[in-house]
Amino acid sequence: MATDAVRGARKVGRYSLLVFVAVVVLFPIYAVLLQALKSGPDAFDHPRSLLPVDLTLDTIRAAWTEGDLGHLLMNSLFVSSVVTVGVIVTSLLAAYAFAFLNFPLKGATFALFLATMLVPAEVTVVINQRTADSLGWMNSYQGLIVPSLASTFGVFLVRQVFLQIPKELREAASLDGVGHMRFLYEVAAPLSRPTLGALGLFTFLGTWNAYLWPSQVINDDEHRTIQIGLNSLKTPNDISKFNLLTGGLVVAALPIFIMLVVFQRQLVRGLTAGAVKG
Amino acid sequence: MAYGAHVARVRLEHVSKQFGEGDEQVTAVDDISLDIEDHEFMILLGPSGCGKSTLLRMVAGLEDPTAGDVFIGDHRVNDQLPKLRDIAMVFQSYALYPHKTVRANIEFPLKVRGVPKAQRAAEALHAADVLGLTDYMKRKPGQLSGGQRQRVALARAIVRKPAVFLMDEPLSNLDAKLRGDTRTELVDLHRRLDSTFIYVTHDQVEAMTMGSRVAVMNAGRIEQVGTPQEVYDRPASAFVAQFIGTPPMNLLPVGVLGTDDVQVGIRPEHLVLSTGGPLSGTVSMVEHLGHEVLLHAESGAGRLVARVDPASVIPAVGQAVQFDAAPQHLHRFDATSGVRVS
Amino acid sequence: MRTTRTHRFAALAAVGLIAAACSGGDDITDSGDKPATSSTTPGDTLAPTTTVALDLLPDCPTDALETATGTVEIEFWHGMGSVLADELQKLADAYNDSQSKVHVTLSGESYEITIDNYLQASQDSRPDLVQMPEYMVQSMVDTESTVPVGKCIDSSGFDTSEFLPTALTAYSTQGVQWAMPFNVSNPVLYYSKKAFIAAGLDPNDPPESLEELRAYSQQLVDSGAAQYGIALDSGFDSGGGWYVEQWFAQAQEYYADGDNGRTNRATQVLYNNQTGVDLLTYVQTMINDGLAISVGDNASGTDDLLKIADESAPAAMAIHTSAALGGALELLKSGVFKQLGADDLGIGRMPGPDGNPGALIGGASLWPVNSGDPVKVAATWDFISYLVSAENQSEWAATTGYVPVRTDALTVEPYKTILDTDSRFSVAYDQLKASPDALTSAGPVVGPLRQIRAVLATAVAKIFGGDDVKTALDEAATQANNLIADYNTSNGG
Amino acid sequence: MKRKLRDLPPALLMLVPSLGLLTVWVIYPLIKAIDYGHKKCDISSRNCRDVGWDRYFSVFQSTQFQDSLIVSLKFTLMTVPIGLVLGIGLAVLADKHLKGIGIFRTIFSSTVATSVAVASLVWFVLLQPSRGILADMLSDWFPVLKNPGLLNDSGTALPAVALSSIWASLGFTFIIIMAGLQSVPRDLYESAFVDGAGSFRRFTNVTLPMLTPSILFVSVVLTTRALQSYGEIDLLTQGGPQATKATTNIPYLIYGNNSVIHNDIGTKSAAAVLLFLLCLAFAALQFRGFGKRVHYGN
Repeated sequence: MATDAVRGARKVGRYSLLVFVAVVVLFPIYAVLLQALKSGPDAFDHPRSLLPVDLTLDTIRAAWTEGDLGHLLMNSLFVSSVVTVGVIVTSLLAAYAFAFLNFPLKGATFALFLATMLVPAEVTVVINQRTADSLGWMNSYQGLIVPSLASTFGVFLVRQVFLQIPKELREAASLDGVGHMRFLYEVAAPLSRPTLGALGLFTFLGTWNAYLWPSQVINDDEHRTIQIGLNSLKTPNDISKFNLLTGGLVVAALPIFIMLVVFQRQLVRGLTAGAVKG
Repeated sequence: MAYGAHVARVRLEHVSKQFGEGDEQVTAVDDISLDIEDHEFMILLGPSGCGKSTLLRMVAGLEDPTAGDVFIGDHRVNDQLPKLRDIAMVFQSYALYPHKTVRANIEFPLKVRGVPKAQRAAEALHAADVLGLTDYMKRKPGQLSGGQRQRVALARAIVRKPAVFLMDEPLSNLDAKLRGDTRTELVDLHRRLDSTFIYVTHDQVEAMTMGSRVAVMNAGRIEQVGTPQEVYDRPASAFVAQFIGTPPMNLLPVGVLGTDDVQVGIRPEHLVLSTGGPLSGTVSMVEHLGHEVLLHAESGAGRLVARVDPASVIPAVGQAVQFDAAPQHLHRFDATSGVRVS
Repeated sequence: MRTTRTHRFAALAAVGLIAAACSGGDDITDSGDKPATSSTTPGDTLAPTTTVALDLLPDCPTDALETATGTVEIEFWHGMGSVLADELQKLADAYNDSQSKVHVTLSGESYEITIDNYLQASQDSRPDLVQMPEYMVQSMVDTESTVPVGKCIDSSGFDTSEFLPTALTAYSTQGVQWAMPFNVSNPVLYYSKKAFIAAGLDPNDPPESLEELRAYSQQLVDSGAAQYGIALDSGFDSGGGWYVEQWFAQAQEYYADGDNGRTNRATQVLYNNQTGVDLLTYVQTMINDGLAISVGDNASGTDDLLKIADESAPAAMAIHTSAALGGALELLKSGVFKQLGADDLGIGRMPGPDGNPGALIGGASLWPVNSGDPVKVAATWDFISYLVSAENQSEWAATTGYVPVRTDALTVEPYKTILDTDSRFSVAYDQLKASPDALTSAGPVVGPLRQIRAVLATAVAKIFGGDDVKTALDEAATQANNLIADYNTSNGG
Repeated sequence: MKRKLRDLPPALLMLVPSLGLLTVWVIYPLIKAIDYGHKKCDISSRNCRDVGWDRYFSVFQSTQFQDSLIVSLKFTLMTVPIGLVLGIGLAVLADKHLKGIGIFRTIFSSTVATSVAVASLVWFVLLQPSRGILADMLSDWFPVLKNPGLLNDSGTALPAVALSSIWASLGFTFIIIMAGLQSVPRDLYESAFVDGAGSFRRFTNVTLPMLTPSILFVSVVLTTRALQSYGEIDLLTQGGPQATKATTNIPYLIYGNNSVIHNDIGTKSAAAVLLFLLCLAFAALQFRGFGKRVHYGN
């Protein structure tokens, strides 16, 4: 066994390594945050100072008004929330059918579901834009929301949890005359609450971060989401706004960072749910 | 069928159940006919995989018979949904809703049926009272012991006052002591309730102590139906003879003590030490059980087990012994079919 | 079962990858059928001059607005971002407030997304008015989805006499005025007066010819006033594509056949001729001699300008669109760059072959969409004519750095004052005004011009990197001609 | 049989929302894209003519597709293994009972909160050659940061995008591997320790095998992301530097603003379908390669 001195040295070594790695990982975020908290001549000192002095909210404030970030955030919040609720509902329903019901071609249908997970958005976006167009959904919340309401991943995840609910529970309920919908909302859904929370968070993040589809279906200021709106702060024709981008980045990332800290456990569960049960 | 209308006779007519298709088809229940009288405590007894649970589940409506008819009362219920069959079922795993309290679990069947809140609370309380659960109403199943959970499952079943109780090995998850106590409670419960019980088990002690009748099943068929005493005294087949009784009946090879087409069986308590008896062997093991002694002997007719009085002279291991049995205690079975011949 | 299938997939994929590695590389645009015209040599296939039958094009009933009851709602998709979008919105708001017959709603995205959305949309869901950059002329014509502005001009008797001829010509082909120029820009020379002074050059006399540009650069570098003379980029919307078109215009040469596609549909690009080779050889030499620095594709759009303000390795000059002038001055005024103030920025005309003046217009134009509703078309025209009024062009040019499309805008406030106080704003206008009224100065009209620029940008980037000029240009030309042939086969050419 | 049919109506009702949405927004467009793959259309993608199914082969064999395929493969090879190794390294580093380890875990997982857009623009702000923070700080040691800039140099552009991508995925990888580590039963380590295995042997003989489900999952997700990456390319390099098209991967060949097939829905669709097949093949290879070695906890 190691002596105390050796163990102490090891501990110091490990902490230094941890701190070093943490600094490296955090550096981009720190640097951008610092940049966003400076304005005017201070922002582009040469050589660039990494000390947090002369901080001001001017840049963030300017980005907020210039980029209409409040509006963009509300759009993202609204769309992500609706999609999250929708995905939970559709996933619950489909997962129930796959886990508790028997019907012809069940295996094939499930395989079809899984196969859609592999179709890259690159294949579907052009045609989907057409579909949205013919439905009159360009520049609308429907266009942003509806195509995302079904999640194969969600169906898969919830089904996994449902499969772990003892069959006897469903049988006992059916002897009592509990219908499928009632069993779903009174027994199956409450029993899968941790997974549903995780799925919700996962979906929320995914929708919040979506880039390709929103950029294709939205063409107006009214419905634009924050991810797409950020790009307008990096517009090539307007050199004067270089630093606004950093302010926009901070505003766009902040809500998610807060969510990460608050819901860390659910997030971890959501992300790992797919891994552990493969 | 209306709630609480008790016409509790259960009749199975030529019921069969096959699982799977083609080459993988397995017959779980093979052409079974059985009459269960009103307020009877019928035990379906058999080794695991004999089809007894499948049979029970067909009565419940959880499985559809491949052939044959199931009657509850005077109604053919083959196409009736479980909830309309006026039955309640207790599962081996209890199937309690883990996220609901004991009270909510017990009330749930009534809630589903739209029983008014006050009435439902009163009846749940009554059922809980019957099973001694009143102190645990606010707990969730996870906070209860196995025995308590089992009683919650029972309470949830009786609260509905069903015509027929179906129980699928409800005691198998309990320890030995608790199992004994609960057996008595169940018999008591059966006496108090105006319901028919159908009880599936592989434990012959449960069958012998609780059932008004026992149906012994083997490989999808019923070998014998009768009172526990009948089944023990006059087993209808070599299988029943060996399945019931501990230690099991000695089955002598064909020809020994009988003719070429008959196999003879003797229960250990009927095998008596008798110098010059027709069955001779060497003592291989002596089990002292307190109130009795089991004597194992290797003989030309295979291993024999005899139950002897501890007060008598016990032969030592290695000693040569002879056994005999009274003619009225010999059970004869057809050598090929195993069916009782006398 | 599943594993077997998996195996088969994997095997298939492996075969595919091996096949890929072995196969020869054709051009992806050849992947359909081989166009019949791809083998002809450039310049040989000039078809006789054609004009489009105006009668067959949609009409522009500008008086229909009189019959409208209530407010006519029209939708305008534009490609302006940030401050430009704000300014456009201001103009639209003023329009909406000024009258009650028409109400216009704006939707803005980048040009690229606006184009994609417009092309993909069905005619019903297209807006009533769309703003399209100059490289989209032929494509827009081929969508057959718009009302030619020329018809509106005729029908309403709109006076275009004050308009810059080059601005109008840029958006007309085969005798049809398709669109109304709105935001006109062209490339100008941005330079650091400080560096010029430090190098002993006259800060008010920027280079005008390519020879001068080289000489100035030499002096800037030699004197140590700047690390490089000029920052060049190979972006497809700038140094890699658009500027080459500019240089061809300055050299008074056609960039594509069919008189730059304006008399006839273009079938070939001509930029791999001697003029092209000479131009790009010049550029390559500048880079090789350390007089110019390539900032690459300029993906951020401002890399070249930022190079002027760079502390450690600055370039003294850059060629950039005049549209960025307003923003650049604003940035410098904010004091972000301690070593370069707003007054230190000089603007000169784009240096070109022989110092010829003249420039192609860039920016974008307004296309009224044929919605089938005369009232909407008339309302759209009303809004267009508002946007190109002298007052509004003056306002627009003053805040953005774009060039007014009409001469009388110069005499109207606020642009008038700006010109009086800051001559830098007039450079782009002056060089446009000085352009000869010839089809060479109108720029190429080719269906896939956007892709052709991208192809050329690749070649220019290779040339910047030291590749053989002629080979690179020939390769690009072949690919561009493929694109044109392919496009023409699919689009009624 | 009867029971199967009895469940059919409720099953249909419950599947209709998901199945309907997937049909309209995934399956239909997939079929439509496959169909477009053998067509040539006008500028509005409306009037099309058939050019034959061998278009798929000619697209696959074209220089541009091959080049972008190589970029995609390179990008995958850069991001996936490095991302995995870093993720495992961070997880092992943080899987110790030390005071304050929670803070480090939060830091290591923090990049999961960044979207593709945010992460890419963060790196844009860092790497812009004239004004970028990193470019400003480190150009004395790495001149390429300034001239022509990490994102503008043919040699470094793809690695630079990969760097941004690896950084953005690090939080995700860390979380999954960390969770995998924590689900390894402690008695396995103890028995290995008792058996005299040193820390390296414990890592290779206990940790890694028990991590295989997590590693498989992460590698599938990272590979899919790498093969389908579009946003980071669009925001950082737009497929450039143009001279070599060093970052024009397949998605960018299809969707990039200055792609030669930008307005050609037929060729685009053909390329997109080929990308789909590539993703399928990769997923199959990964499941095959890993499949037998994966230890599932249950």
